[in-house]
Amino acid sequence: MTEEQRKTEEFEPKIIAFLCNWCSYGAADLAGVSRLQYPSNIRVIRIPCTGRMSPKFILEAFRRGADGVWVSGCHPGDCHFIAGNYYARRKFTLLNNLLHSVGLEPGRLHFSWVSSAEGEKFATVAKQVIEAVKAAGPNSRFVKSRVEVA
Amino acid sequence: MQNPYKPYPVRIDKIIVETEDKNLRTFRLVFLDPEDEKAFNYKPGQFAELSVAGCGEIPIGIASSPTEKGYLLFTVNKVGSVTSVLHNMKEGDVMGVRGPLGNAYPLKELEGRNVVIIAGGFAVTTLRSTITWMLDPAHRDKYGRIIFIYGARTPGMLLYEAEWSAWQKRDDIDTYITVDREFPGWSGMVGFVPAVTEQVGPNPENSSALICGPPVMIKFTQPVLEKLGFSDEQIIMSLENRMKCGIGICGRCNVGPEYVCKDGPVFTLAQLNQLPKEY
Amino acid sequence: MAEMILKKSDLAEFVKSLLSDYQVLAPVKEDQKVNFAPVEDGEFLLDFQNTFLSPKHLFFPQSEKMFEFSTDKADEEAFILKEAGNNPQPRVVFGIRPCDAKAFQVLDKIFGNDQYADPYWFSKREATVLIGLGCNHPCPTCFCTSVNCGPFHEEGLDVLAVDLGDSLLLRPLTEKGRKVLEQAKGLTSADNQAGEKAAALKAEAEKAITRKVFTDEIAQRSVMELFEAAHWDRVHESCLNCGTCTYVCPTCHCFDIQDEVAGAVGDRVRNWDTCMSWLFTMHGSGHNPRPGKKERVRQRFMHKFKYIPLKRDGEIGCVGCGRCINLCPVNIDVRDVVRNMNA
Amino acid sequence: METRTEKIRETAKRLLSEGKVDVVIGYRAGTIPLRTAPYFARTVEEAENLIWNSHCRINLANFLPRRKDRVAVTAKGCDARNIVNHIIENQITRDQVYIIGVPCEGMVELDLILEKEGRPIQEIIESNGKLTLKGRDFSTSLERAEVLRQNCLTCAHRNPTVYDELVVDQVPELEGVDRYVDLKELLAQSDAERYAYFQNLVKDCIRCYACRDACPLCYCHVCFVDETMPQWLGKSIDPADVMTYHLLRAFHCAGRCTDCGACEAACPMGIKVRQFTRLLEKDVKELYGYETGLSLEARPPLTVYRPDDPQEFIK
Repeated sequence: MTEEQRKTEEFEPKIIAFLCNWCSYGAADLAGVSRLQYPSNIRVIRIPCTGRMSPKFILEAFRRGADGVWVSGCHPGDCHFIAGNYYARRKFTLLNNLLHSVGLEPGRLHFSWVSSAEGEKFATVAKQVIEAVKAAGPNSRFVKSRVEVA
Repeated sequence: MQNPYKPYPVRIDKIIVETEDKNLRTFRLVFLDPEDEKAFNYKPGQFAELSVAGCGEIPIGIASSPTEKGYLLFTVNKVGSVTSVLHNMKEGDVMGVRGPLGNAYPLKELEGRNVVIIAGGFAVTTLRSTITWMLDPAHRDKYGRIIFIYGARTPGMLLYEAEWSAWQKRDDIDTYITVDREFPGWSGMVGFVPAVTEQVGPNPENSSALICGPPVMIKFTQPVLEKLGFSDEQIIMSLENRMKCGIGICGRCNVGPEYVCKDGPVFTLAQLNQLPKEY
Repeated sequence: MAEMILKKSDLAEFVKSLLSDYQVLAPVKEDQKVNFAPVEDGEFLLDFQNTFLSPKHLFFPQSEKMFEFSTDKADEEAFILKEAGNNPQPRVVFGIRPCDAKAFQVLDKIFGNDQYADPYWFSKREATVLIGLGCNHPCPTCFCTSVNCGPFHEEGLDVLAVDLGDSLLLRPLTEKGRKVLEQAKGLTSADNQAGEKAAALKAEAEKAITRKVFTDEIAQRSVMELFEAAHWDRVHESCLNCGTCTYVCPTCHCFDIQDEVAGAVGDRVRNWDTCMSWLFTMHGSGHNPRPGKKERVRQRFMHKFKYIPLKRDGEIGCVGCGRCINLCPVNIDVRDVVRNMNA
Repeated sequence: METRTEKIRETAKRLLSEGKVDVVIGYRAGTIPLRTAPYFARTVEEAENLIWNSHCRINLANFLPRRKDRVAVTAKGCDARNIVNHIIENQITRDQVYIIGVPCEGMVELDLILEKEGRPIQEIIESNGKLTLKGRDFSTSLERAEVLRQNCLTCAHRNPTVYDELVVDQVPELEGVDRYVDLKELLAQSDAERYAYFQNLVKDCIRCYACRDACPLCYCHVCFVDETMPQWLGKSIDPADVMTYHLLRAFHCAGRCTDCGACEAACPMGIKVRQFTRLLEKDVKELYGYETGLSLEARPPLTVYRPDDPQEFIK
């Protein structure tokens, strides 16, 4: 499919969600059990803590063709490992700024705090993320297409 | 122009789990095009690049003998990215084989001589090929006495049990199989390869020794052979180094001026003494 | 065919007359760097030191597709490698320096050995005609005269051009070169005077290269004697183990082969690699035969000045272009290293 | 410069002859003009080869990690800050390293000089803030101040922050310099313009990794570019892979970079790779008030947190 065709048809983005095992992953579960509706563009990868997130994971997701990336963990103060999300927050801040500074489109990279009790918030944020990524369109800037060489 | 980088397409005909840790598997590969099999004209001691599209290539010694027709055997240890993918492949999957590459054991020069074959762990692969070739009725009478010493850590880590148990029953090869220590149910020899070699005490006269094994085994076996009277010209080894092209160009496997892939992998100890120990 | 004269005012006509059969590349300055680029008239440089990067990429691109394949299981031919198409178009490269052409000649002996020939290298080599440009004013870092080469060296070239001021003297050296000159327009026969002037320029240029290095002792000594020499303990100290010297070198040719997959299609690509990299020799087992900077730095110089001469009829794996001297971030000067090896 | 050279040699000889250190790491003269080379002086005689001039661009802190011996290092302001960072990151101990502080008035930009003077330079003479360049049949001169490196022009710490001795008196620090004026202009542009700017910036990258290898912060035993399972980026000169490399390299320097410019000095292709690290350096300073290597006590910003750290972007 060419880029043009992709744009003209209804664009269904691929979004990779890195969810903390102790909160947002549970929230996704709760949203499902509660039959809250949100579109199916999200592929979940469970992580042990947002403190485990490496910028490599995010860049790798984009490089392999994800149209959006969403990282979600526990509210500040609620980390299962006491402070993992506090450390992660500084890393996310710097990475978020860096990627946007070098030209990542707004609406492609998302972060959130969603506790395991917030099934509703999970569904709401999921919808927001999907909408934003749809608005940003297909990822073309940090994706590796077929190797461009001699 | 013939493209030496192009692999022959093959199908995985059979996968045999060789060892108890399941990290060693033998892949029996069959050429998709029978013409390719004719072109793939190899000798014991040579290797090939196994090619997994989307993942890459790895150089692996050919474990089958040219006397075994219809397939190739490769025994692969699971260590890196390509071997891990290979271990997840199924019978019937398609992959590639590029080769044969490298020199071979000097079987022509060994004619009329006694041959001592010493192997450790999974380095036995190309020696399996060599023994199978020498024991073939068409070749056996060209060689004198054949002694085969093979050791592994545990009985479960010994490769090719069917083959060596058959050789143990033959009287035209002396087979000594050993494991590092006593194990329940193991009635064979116990002890490290160097010690067993000393115990067997092969006569150096008109003999050559082929050794392949982990560096630590080679380090301790070499002095034993020297003590027995083997000269550096009589000791023949096979090296391995990281490789890519396999045809003596890409520069990765150099040991001094020699390319392990093209000028090797088989060298005599006398040759190795003139080279840096960069392997 | 005898030597010809090309007036600089006729350069555009000369280039245009070749375009029907060849792509013409010549030195062009872009972003402060001189490199080869396609030209369609006489708008290119004749007065330059040398191209910033070695022109080896003309025959050996930094990344080059070798094969392509499908990874779609529904495809009958999935996972079978297909040739990616290796049909280079005919090219004339104008203004290549004699050292770089000599490097191609050295690499011919490496990409083609006693058993194998690299089809990617040779198909491009065969499709390309090299018109060299003698160096009237060698750079301070040039030492070509020390390594079987020189500012007007002819090996590896199809035609040698000498800048006589208002005109160029063109000396055909091979059949390929003669064919191009026969087709080209704007040429007149050269007289004796032009030849004499070229000879004088050559002598002057050779004289201008004052820093000599010697390799006679290296040729005499054994591999192990050179390998175990004490000076290696100091050379590597400042080395960063970056790959700059190897990537800018006209004779460095080590490469890596990688598979790259995008969706259901993949390519087998070869990329320049460098012996300065820790990963270069790393075994899957974790064992590394060249574990430290010392081993890696030593490999590069030993390869160029001992291993290649030993195995390729005395050819030295260095042509004295001086790029590594100019670009090494920590000023490891190959001339000093060779002096130590030869001492 | 002559005074600095003399004093460095003097100090090095004293330290070596008294047996206080095993090696003095400094610079020796380059074999060609406009270059210097890191030099490891182990004897009093070798100390005579040490020099100081306007071309000491490579950061000597790069040679410290994993050392077992006692070393003295000649250190500019930035080098000293990187040594402090190494001490904080346990790459070397304070007792092991003797810092010969060299107050610095900036180093000159090689590419800029070569650009200004296109002809091959055979000799360079430096005196009174002037560089005299001589070639085959010419001689010209340049003001040192005109060809300083960009990071030196905006340097906030020209004097070593931590040292055992100084070879000359402290130099005045620059005042009223906005270190990030160009970045602010860049960040005011649209995302498409910024994307184009950074893509264009690295289009010549040949993946030699000199920027990584010249960087004192890059001492990982296995760099992410060499990891194979998983392989984070392809090895070809594909634009996506090149950009991924530069982004991750810069991110790994977040909160650790001193803007010493060794990466740019090492780049053979003249790529302004500092543009990536400066983005992070700016954020770290503005958001967390941290500048690398000012004291041995401060904790690096990514190893600490405040409950009220900014988080507007998090839903």
